[in-house]
Amino acid sequence: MTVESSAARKPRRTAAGKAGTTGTKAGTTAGRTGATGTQRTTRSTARKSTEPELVQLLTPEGKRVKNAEYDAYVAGITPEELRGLYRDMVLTRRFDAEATSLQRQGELGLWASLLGQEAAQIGSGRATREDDYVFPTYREHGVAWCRGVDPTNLLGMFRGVNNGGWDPNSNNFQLYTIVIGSQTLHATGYAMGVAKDGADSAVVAYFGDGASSQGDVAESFTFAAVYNAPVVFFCQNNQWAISEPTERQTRVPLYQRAQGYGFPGVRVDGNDVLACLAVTKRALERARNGEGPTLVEAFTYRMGAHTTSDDPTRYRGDEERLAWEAKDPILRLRRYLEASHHADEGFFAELEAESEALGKRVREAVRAMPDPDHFAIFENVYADGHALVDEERAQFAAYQASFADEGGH
Amino acid sequence: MTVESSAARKPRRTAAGKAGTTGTKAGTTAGRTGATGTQRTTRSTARKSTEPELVQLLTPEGKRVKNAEYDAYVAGITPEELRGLYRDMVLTRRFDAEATSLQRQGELGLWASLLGQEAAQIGSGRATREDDYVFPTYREHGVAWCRGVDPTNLLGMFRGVNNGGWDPNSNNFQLYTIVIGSQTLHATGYAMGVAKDGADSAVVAYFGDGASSQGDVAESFTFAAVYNAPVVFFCQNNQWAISEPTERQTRVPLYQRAQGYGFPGVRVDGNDVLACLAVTKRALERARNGEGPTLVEAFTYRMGAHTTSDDPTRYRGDEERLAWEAKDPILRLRRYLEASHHADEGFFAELEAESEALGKRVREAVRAMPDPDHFAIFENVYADGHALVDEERAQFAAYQASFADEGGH
Amino acid sequence: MAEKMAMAKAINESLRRALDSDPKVLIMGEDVGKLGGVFRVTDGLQKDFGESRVIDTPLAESGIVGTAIGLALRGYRPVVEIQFDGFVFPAYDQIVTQLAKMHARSLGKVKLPVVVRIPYGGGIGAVEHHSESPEALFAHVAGLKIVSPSNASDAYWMMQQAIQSDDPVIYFEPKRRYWDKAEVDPEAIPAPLHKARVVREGTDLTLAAYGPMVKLCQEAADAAAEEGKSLEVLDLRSVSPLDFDAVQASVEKTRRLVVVHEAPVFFGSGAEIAARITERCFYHLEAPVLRVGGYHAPYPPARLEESYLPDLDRVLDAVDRSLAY
Amino acid sequence: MAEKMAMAKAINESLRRALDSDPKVLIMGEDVGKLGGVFRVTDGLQKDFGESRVIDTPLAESGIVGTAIGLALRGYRPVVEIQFDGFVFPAYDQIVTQLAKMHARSLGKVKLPVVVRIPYGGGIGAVEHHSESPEALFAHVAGLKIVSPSNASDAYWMMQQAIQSDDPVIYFEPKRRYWDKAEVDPEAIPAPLHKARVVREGTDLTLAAYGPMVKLCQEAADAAAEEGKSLEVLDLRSVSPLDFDAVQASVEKTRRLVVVHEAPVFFGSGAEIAARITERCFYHLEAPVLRVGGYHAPYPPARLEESYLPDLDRVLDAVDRSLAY
Ligand SMILES: Cc1ncc(C[n+]2csc(CCOP(=O)(O)OP(=O)(O)O)c2C)c(N)n1
Ligand SMILES: Cc1ncc(C[n+]2csc(CCOP(=O)(O)OP(=O)(O)O)c2C)c(N)n1
Ligand SMILES: [Mg+2]
Ligand SMILES: [Mg+2]
Repeated sequence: MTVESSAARKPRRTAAGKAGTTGTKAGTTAGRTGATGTQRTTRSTARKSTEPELVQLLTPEGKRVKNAEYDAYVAGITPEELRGLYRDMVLTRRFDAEATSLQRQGELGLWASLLGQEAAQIGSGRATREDDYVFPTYREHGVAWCRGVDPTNLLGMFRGVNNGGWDPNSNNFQLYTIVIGSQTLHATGYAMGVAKDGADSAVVAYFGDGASSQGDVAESFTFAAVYNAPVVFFCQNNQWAISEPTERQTRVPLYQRAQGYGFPGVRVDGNDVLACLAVTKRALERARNGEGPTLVEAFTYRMGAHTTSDDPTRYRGDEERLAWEAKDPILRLRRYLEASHHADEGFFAELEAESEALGKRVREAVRAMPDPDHFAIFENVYADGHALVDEERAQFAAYQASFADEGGH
Repeated sequence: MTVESSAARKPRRTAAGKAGTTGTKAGTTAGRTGATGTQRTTRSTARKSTEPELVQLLTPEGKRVKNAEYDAYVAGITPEELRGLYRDMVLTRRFDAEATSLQRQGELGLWASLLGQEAAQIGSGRATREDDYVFPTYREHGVAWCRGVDPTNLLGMFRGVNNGGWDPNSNNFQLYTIVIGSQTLHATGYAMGVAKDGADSAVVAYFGDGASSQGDVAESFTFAAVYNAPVVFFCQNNQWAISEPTERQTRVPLYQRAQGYGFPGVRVDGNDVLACLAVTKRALERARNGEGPTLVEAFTYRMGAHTTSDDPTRYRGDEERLAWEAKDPILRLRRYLEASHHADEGFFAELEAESEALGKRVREAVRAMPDPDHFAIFENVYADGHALVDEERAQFAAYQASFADEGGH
Repeated sequence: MAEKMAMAKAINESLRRALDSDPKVLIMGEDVGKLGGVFRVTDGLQKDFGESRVIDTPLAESGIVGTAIGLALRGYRPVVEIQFDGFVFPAYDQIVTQLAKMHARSLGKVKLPVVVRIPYGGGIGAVEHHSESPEALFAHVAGLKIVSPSNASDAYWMMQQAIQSDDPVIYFEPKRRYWDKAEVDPEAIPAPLHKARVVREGTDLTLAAYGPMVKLCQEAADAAAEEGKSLEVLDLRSVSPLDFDAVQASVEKTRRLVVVHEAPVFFGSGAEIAARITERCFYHLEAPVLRVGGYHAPYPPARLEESYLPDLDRVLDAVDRSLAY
Repeated sequence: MAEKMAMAKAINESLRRALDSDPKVLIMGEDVGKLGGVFRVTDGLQKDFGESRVIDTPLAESGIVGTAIGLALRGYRPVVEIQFDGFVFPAYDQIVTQLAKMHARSLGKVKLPVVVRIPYGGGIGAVEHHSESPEALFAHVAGLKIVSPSNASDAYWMMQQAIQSDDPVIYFEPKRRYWDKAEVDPEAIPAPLHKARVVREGTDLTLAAYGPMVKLCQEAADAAAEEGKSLEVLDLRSVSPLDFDAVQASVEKTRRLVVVHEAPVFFGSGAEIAARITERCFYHLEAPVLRVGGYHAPYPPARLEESYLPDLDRVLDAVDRSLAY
């Protein structure tokens, strides 16, 4: 049985406080091996019995459920803020869909869709403060949105006009990082710097379930723990690393990884924006209070292909997706908003119009995106210059000029 | 308070079965974070309350204590076998001392002493079966001894005549590996192969407390867990990585690292040869039974310098060493042997003579070790040859010959 | 017998043959199983040989190469895939300090017949880290053999030979040529793995290349022929060892050499070839060995790669410059 | 003002000055704190600047460089120590894909003033992985600057400049010269970081080297002088960028060039220098550029290193061969 199918079976939490959370106290880890090997559970049965429950505040049906530990973190949330979260998710999904279709139209070379992960990204992204710093992978379009990065900036690298099209320091949102796991160390180092500065900012490092296997991620856990760095490791377990299910990366739930490094791990329903908000806020609060790192595993689902180059029909069936569609992050908040009368038809209609406008703006911006000047190859290789780059730039210029002279070769 | 000083305070286990052992069942990890950050224990108090106890069968005073979980693994041990373990430790220490003094005499370029770690190495080494395979670091002289590697072979690389002087397949004892952590992946791959072959052999990967921070070690945990490989990760936590105490590598006991990867971890008194034997046997049994990896943390102490190049007075005091000397692995077994009348004066006297003979043999062997032929540089770079190596060898030969011709340059 | 097939398919067939004929051969990597790899090079292999022979690994390149070393120690012959050139670096330590050196370290007792497959090079309009040519970073390291086929037939046979080799082989697959077709005859007698091949004879100048640039050099030779220049084109096939004898023989005839590769020129293969051939052919060369390759800059975004990569004009420009001496 | 001191001490003094004058400067690495590093290069710094400025790290090189990048993003200027040359490879991915490329990736928005100190080279009778010269593996990568001082004064000043540089600098310390003394004047006006220096003028042949081999070349020039040969010795000081103008100027005068480094010749620095200088000085060279360096083999055990490393005889042999053309 796979992690995701089992989770699909029981989407609701029962005992609020302790579900899916591990602490750092060794004294309380009573799990132990029996005296003889044969007593031990086999892998698959262990799997079944260890399936953890999720921190959840909103059921897939949009019902608000109580949680003793986390309610406090969303207690003061206003209807307007709830509508804001909904708007964030809808616009992010719209933006994402537009990018996917722009790829199909040949305007982008590639797109990595976040479809299905809106709640994990908006919930965590909205939990951050302006002075916090975020280290994304290549799929955090929703977090970028929360950080105020203009979404059209995200498209440059997918169109192939740059390798990262924004100033990370404008919004404290680092460039997308493609080499899996690398950014978790940057985040940890940055957080070490925050602590050195005596600031009470915090850092969020995003990574995927696949990334959890990279040595760099493990090393970032070690550094963060040893230096007690104010960093939240936010793992979106979307069940897949391209074609590999999470069980190719771990045989126990990922949030438990943290415990072995001496900091808490928690699994949250990644399709529940409220729960993601609350859990991330709590983790950030710990960081700010000097209590060190937390690992958050947002249990969610990559509804689309890995990227537009991927063909998921080769490795997974439709049933899985259908099961997850029933837990759609946007739908559940809409149900809640409607049931609680926090949003009316006008709101939804207006948002629809705003979505369309965003789509149009993105479309136009992409099409208007100029190809970079060819001399850009030689720019920014070094901050202080480099003789060889200068020489090659000059040769390139002379070479280019030779065509002009000859009127073509 | 440091890990080692706290452990020094309570060398005995109380509740046998569960001490210092973590299982893989998530359901039983009740440790959790409180609802608010301020509730959480601070690092140092967490430290105190989480100090795990060790699996111990022999106290420092040489008293045999019962252990419900592990007694079975040493139940059938005969007095002769006990004397054998003692002999192994004494001879290993003697060999080690000889090597240290050979380094001082300039016969070796360097030596990495195992002083203090004899029990961890002999206990675990003697737990292995002939068909098991061992992947050492650079300090496993005692394990090499158990595997039947002639100790003089270990000296080649420290003398500088080779980079590894034995055939790993003769004794299923891989070459010493200097790059920290690398060998844990080799061990895991080898174990994957054992499983593929359907053999019931097992593999032991040795590494240090410092090594636990390397990404490679974490990746080996992931691979071993995911493929359920028959490998025992044997970490000798000797409290120091050169000048860095273990708290520079982790803020919780190292054996707990395993739990986050989904396999059991256990901390054993690394100065108790019986406990090391039992715990390793149990872990090997699990591996053979298809129950996958185990992490064993042998809590011990590097009594000497990191290597002969190191000066530990720069970073640690004498008190620490004195406290650990009271827990000496050889002394405690001797006390037990004497108290239980398993060994008489004759045995100890004979062993003393054997030790001296070993020292002499090692001394002579090292002094007789010839420098390698200079053409060895070009040997074994490739198994199937390489044109450039051939060319450079020929040039080297011609160059050498030119001196002969000219009678010197 | 011979069949026309794309290079990706030829490698697939070669892997299939190896899996079939030697039970010790394993395929390992990210997404190599059900998906058949992102380029489908391992397509269908897991289905036919099972999960124990064709292994989807955790996402950890050091782990992939490190465990492959362990499997080789156990007697297996792993063929590991690195998904893209830019992702080999997490495995670099295992490759350089372990895979390359264990044979020597063991005084020849241990053999590590591991093949590391790396789809490499640009020209496919990809995002960062998906278009690099890091072969020089491996060639400098003793203990490794480095090859790169330029066509489907070589891809097939060189893979057979790489798997049979008792040395670790880094097998660079020119991804932009994956879909180029050529005749593959599974019953042919292959050329030795580390020998260069003259793919076009000529008298005025030698173009030396490997992998993706061979085709470009052939096109350049065609274009030059129209201008009456006779270029010899050498497919080096192997970067370590490098068949200097073949280059020397050609240069002694043509007296001029241009080396072409995608990798940056600075400290690239062309430097080694230029240095050594200049030493060997000092009195034959009528012009300095010229190099055409990437600039000393990170591989640029897709919309700039045309300017970064060697193309017909840049090769011909170098040819003209050489002939002008 | 000027004081005679060993190179290790000069680097220590330079680090101390940097810590003193810029609160953003940090020292990081394994054992750099209380122990002062295995070579005592950071001796006393933690005592004087505290654990928050001089940081003992976990034993994980990728983590060291990766967190240094993060600290640089936060405005710090980390100087990280890799304990020995052979242990830089676990950090290679972070260096090559992140440290080297982030400035370009961010279109210049992000600067990473990180210095990676690597004690390198052989001649100290050490065990495996403690005597390697991997500079070529970094020089091929755009975005990095590579320097290596040959004497205490340069070591002092080049460290100052490396720390002040807004680019990542790999600072290779020739460990066998750590104990060689020279005058260091902390009030001097230093030469530019990336310019070569003529350390001995000559007319018959140019010897070019950097780091540990400069002293050897000076000795060779002395020996050659006794035989009536006038050798010019160039201390390159920087491997990337490489001061080709200086080499060219020298070669245009002497018409002969021998490059000496400890690293293997194959794909080493000498290849790049030979290729480029041959192109620049084609009509000046009376002999091919010759290279003296390590063989294509793993660095050998200590008792063989004398045969592996360039020595006086091998340099003079190359000089003779060059002059014989
Ligand atoms: C070091 C490295 N290896 C391989 C890849 C190729 N790759 C890109 S995304 C991906 C899967 C990542 O899975 P996960 O971490 O779960 O993130 P997700 O894509 O699901 O968001 C792989 C293997 C890479 N980018 N970097
Ligand atoms: C990758 C790597 N980095 C650094 C070193 C240098 N070094 C050798 S031993 C050592 C400390 C190892 O500590 P630990 O793992 O605890 O083993 P111990 O020496 O205590 O047995 C270090 C840093 C190395 N050998 N490899
Ligand atoms: Mg994923
Ligand atoms: Mg240790």
